[in-house]
Amino acid sequence: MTPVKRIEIVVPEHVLREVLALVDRHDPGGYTVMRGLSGKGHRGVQSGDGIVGEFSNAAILVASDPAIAQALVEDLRPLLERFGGMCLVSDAQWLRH
Amino acid sequence: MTPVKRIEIVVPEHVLREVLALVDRHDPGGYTVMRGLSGKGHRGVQSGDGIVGEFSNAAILVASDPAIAQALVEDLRPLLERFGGMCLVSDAQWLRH
Amino acid sequence: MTPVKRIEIVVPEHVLREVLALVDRHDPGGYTVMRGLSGKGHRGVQSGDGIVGEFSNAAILVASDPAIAQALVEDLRPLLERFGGMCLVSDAQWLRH
Amino acid sequence: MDPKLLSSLMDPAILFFFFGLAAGALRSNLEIPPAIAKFLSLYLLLVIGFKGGVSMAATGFTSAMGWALLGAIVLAFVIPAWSFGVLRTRLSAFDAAAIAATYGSVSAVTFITASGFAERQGLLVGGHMAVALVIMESPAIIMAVLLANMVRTRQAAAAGGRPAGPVKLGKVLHEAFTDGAHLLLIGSLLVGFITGDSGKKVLEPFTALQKGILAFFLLDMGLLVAARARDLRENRAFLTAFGLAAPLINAALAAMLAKSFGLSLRDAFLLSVLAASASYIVVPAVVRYAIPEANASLYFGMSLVVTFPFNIVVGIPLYHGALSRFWS
Amino acid sequence: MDPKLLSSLMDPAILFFFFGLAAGALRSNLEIPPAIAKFLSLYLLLVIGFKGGVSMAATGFTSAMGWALLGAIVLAFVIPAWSFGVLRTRLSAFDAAAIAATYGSVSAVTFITASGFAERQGLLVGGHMAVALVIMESPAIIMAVLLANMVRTRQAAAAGGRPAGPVKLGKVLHEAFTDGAHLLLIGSLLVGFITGDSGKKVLEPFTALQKGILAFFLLDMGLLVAARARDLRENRAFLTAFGLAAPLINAALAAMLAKSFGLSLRDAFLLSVLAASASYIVVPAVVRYAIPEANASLYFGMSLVVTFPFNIVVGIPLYHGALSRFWS
Amino acid sequence: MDPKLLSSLMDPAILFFFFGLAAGALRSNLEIPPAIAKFLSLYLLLVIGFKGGVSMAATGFTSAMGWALLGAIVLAFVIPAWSFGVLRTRLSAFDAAAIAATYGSVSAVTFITASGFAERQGLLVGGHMAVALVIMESPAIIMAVLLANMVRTRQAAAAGGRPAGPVKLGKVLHEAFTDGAHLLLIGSLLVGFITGDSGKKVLEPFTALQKGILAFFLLDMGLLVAARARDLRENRAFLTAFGLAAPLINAALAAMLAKSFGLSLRDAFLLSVLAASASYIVVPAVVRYAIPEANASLYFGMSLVVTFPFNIVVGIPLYHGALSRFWS
Ligand SMILES: Nc1ncnc2c1ncn2[C@@H]1O[C@H](COP(=O)(O)O)[C@@H](O)[C@H]1O
Ligand SMILES: Nc1ncnc2c1ncn2[C@@H]1O[C@H](COP(=O)(O)O)[C@@H](O)[C@H]1O
Ligand SMILES: Nc1ncnc2c1ncn2[C@@H]1O[C@H](COP(=O)(O)O)[C@@H](O)[C@H]1O
Ligand code: NA
Ligand code: NA
Ligand code: NA
Repeated sequence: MTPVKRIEIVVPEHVLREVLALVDRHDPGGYTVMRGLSGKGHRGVQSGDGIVGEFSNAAILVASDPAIAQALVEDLRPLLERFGGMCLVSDAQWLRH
Repeated sequence: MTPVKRIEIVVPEHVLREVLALVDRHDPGGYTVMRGLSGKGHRGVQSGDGIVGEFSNAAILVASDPAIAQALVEDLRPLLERFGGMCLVSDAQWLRH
Repeated sequence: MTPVKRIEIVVPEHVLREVLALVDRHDPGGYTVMRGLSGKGHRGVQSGDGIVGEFSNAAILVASDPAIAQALVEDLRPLLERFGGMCLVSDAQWLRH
Repeated sequence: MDPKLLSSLMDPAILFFFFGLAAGALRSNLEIPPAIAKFLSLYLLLVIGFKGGVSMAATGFTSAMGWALLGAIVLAFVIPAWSFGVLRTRLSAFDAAAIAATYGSVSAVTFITASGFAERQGLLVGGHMAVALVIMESPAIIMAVLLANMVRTRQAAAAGGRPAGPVKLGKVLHEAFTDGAHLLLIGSLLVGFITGDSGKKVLEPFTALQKGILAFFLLDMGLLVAARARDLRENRAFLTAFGLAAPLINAALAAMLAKSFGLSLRDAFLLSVLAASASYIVVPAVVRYAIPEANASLYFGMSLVVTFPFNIVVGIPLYHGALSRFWS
Repeated sequence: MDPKLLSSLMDPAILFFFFGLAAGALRSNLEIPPAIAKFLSLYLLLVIGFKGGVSMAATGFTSAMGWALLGAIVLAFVIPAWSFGVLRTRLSAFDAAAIAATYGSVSAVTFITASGFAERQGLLVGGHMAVALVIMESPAIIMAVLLANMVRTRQAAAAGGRPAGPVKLGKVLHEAFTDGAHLLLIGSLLVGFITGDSGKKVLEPFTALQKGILAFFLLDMGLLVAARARDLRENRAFLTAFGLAAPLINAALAAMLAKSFGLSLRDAFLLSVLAASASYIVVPAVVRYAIPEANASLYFGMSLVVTFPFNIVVGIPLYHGALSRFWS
Repeated sequence: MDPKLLSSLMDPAILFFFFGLAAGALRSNLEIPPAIAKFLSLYLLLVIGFKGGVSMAATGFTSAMGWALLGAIVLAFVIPAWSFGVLRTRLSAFDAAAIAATYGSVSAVTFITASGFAERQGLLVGGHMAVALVIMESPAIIMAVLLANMVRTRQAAAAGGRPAGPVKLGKVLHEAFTDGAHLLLIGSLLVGFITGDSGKKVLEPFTALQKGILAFFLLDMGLLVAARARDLRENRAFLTAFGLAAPLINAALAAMLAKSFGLSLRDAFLLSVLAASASYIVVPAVVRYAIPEANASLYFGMSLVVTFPFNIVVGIPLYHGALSRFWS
């Protein structure tokens, strides 16, 4: 078991493509994406029921080396500031690498 | 990065409205919801395949101030006792506030 | 609040049945499943858009006693090696038991 | 084999139900996405309500209808009452109340299947039977919740404390009447009634899909029944016996009532099917909330795994055959 | 009641919209799964585009069409311009730009509903109006983004810094033109145009579902409107006034233009409906990305909660009634 | 341009496929929700199986059919065998086995498209060709898994250890035969066969949607092909060459067999299309489980990105044109 950082990002679904491109640039080894989420934050309610999915969120889970995590998260900040969303970082153990 | 509590609640989907109302009352700043989950617990299997969604779960993720987390979680207990579900609390870092 | 291990498994959706059978054998008290996820890892992109769901992932969340977690995770390793996927373990507090 | 039963089994929708059962039993990975299953069920509710409304508009309200609806109301109270009495002997009060609600209420898909069967037998289904369907959906739920609240208060009194938050009746009534499936049926009935024949023509190509959608839906039901059959474990013999006897008894009750009220064969037949059917959509949706103490795999399972297939495959032709004798 | 309004209200699709509103207001758990709602909306876009293309192929291009399309282009620039001016007096520049884009663009479902209404009034809808629908979708978006960028630069200059990353116009044009809903409309128009009558026959049973699908979709719209009505809080009076006045003003503008361009009644009617309608699919999809500073509950909410129902229920028969006087 | 090719390209479904390709290439956010895509594909499988069963019931079993099915069986073994031999020269044994399975098996959507084309050319498609479709689905999978197990054992022996858990054949056979898509095809065939003409009438309005649903589905396929085209990187020239040559070779093999077995033009045509087509649903669904060592972007990608579009656009009219010469 290797110690890793567990990064959990929630953003409006329409910026998902952009966030994944950013994540990819840091090459953390992988990511997992959940779409069609609803939620509430500073920008109000995202009901997840938009007719063409306008107002839903997506969550991106990234397990990565702490050093990479640090850089990735710093890089993410402007996107979150512009489009909203949140990012949590915590510690975890990775089963195989 | 600010330290926060990461609260993860899993409940039968039909009590989601009630749980979100409860969460809202504590005003933790936001929440994220995943619907259509399946699972297993003390009340047996929730297959997520109900014809009108009868037996699926929803997960609610809340990142909040530790003090708020404490109160929220205590308040949640009776709902979990009545309708089933679970609640996990852990530590995390929040990227911007 | 009881300390537990929070196990988070991501695997190709078509091995979900097998993984749940394995989890069940260790009897951790329950699990929660999210389906239809996309992701990227050593085996490339899982786009989640397969015509019959060929290439999507599923995530399984298990909160369990640390001892059980240890055994469960060891048992899981061969499945992950054969079919790909990842497994994260972290600490959490369980609201009621 | 009885030709009526055979003709019923030769229906594509019924065969797709068997196919779904088989695929589920073989543990195939065949699966209808949940969003689709919900859509198919919303479609069926919309169409059954709409068609019922249209044909109500065409015929207006007659006294024969009044008798049929009165029969429906009587059954909606009698069935949960006797069921609770019987079930209470072996199960907890909460489980007994929940199951009684299930059997006291009705299954829209069983009703649709029976309507199709009736049409193939040359019986035109009157729109008021869709009204009967709506009427029979909720009384049993209300009764069950009242029973459960009573039990809760008594248990709390016995334990010397105050009841652990009895479910508020207002809240439950709200859940029962605004449940999506129930409301959609009522709404579509109204739309059909208001727009009548002109509305019917407008939606014709859409409503004509009903048989195909039903076939698809029953395929999914077959898969579901096979999957749930594995969950029904405790009290198996008793529950299976109840799940098979209740439809027969309730159909017989309905037939007797129908005879004494002077209903036509087709109304008597559909009333019997409604009485015999058990709810697996509306009731579980409300009861899981209103009686969370009850075990869902029991009330949902019996209704879905035992009674639904029995009615679809054996019950419908059987009730029709039996009634035909008494009505000719 | 006005017989035209009444006939409009008697349409099953409109009645299902009311039913959705009612179910939403009652806080029913009735819900169309999001995947289904998207599918229904894709279906409607595909069919409206396809039918438009087919009828374009049948008639070819005439000078009357040219005038109608010219009218569409003019309106697509005039409407966002005056709207921005008015909105700016009360709202932030970003909100004003976003709402102006919404009203400058169009609603495909309003268009479909109006086409159905026109047909019931004996007016055959020409395929070129589907082209007008496409044409009117994007200019307002582009204008709004240019405005927003201007504001950003000015704000940055005022703050003495460099603009906080103005949204690149190229990127926004890409988003606007490749937005799924917009592209599907264009693509289906082309397919319809290319395959013409033979394609029409091939897809007939599929496109015939349009009215039923529309009814289902409007049911969902009703639920959505009811849910969103709760979010519209700030500036309520002003925004509601704008959301009701704008369609009237824009329809009048369109009618005057149509008269002076010598358009036929049916073209004038549909042009007015397009002008009066506000976008709640394409524009929000682009603006949320291009003007993230704007409050989505305002631009999406006004268009969906105020203007859409107004047009569907009152506007369509009203515009038709008014125009009929001037065109006869 | 060849008029046959042109007529094929003028089909709305094919044009929607091109449109999907274009939208995908433009990186539009157009997207069919996965649940809908699955539903459309289930619908198509159900209808193709059902129609095949109905027409089998109408004609009964003839010796001509026997020859066509024999041809299908022979091809189902010959194609994966030669393919594996060729692919092994450049790829790992696991990849070669997986791709061989893909090309040895068949694509139901290609079959449906070809049936539509045949009908437009005045050739009625016999129901037994749907049986051929079913027959050709699995043998290649079984062969591939046996090959992969052989390789695993040999590798383990070479490494001096015991094989790292060879996949159990029984488990794989179960996966292959109970795969949802495969089973649905078989089940629908049976339902069609049992209910025959009466069943056909009942489901008519539903099955009539086939062309429209196919158009929608091909739109999604276009989007998918465009998205996946980006993933195919390694060995590009070789794989593309194989993906284009294999259908031509397999169609020619099928034609020769068909000629020597004395099949009719329409059976020969459809047998060629089946041989030329490669699986991207059933085979990947089983192989990802049975040969996890193989690279899915190769076997899925080639079949979807190269061979599927080739057959749909060029292959079908080409095979028909060529065969027509030899059969007249
Ligand atoms: N405190 C929070 N806890 C959990 N999720 C949050 C929180 N704040 C924001 N989110 C998620 O992030 C999305 C965008 O947040 P915002 O930009 O603040 O509106 C919300 O719709 C939620 O899904
Ligand atoms: N130990 C656990 N780990 C993860 N999820 C759980 C666990 N226990 C319960 N759950 C989730 O909570 C739901 C309700 O639990 P219960 O009320 O215990 O049946 C289950 O269906 C699971 O989705
Ligand atoms: N570092 C990572 N962080 C998050 N998810 C991952 C990571 N690596 C792999 N995954 C998930 O596990 C799936 C299978 O991984 P792999 O077998 O490495 O291709 C991927 O499609 C992702 O969903
Ligand atoms: Na009943
Ligand atoms: Na407008
Ligand atoms: Na083949």
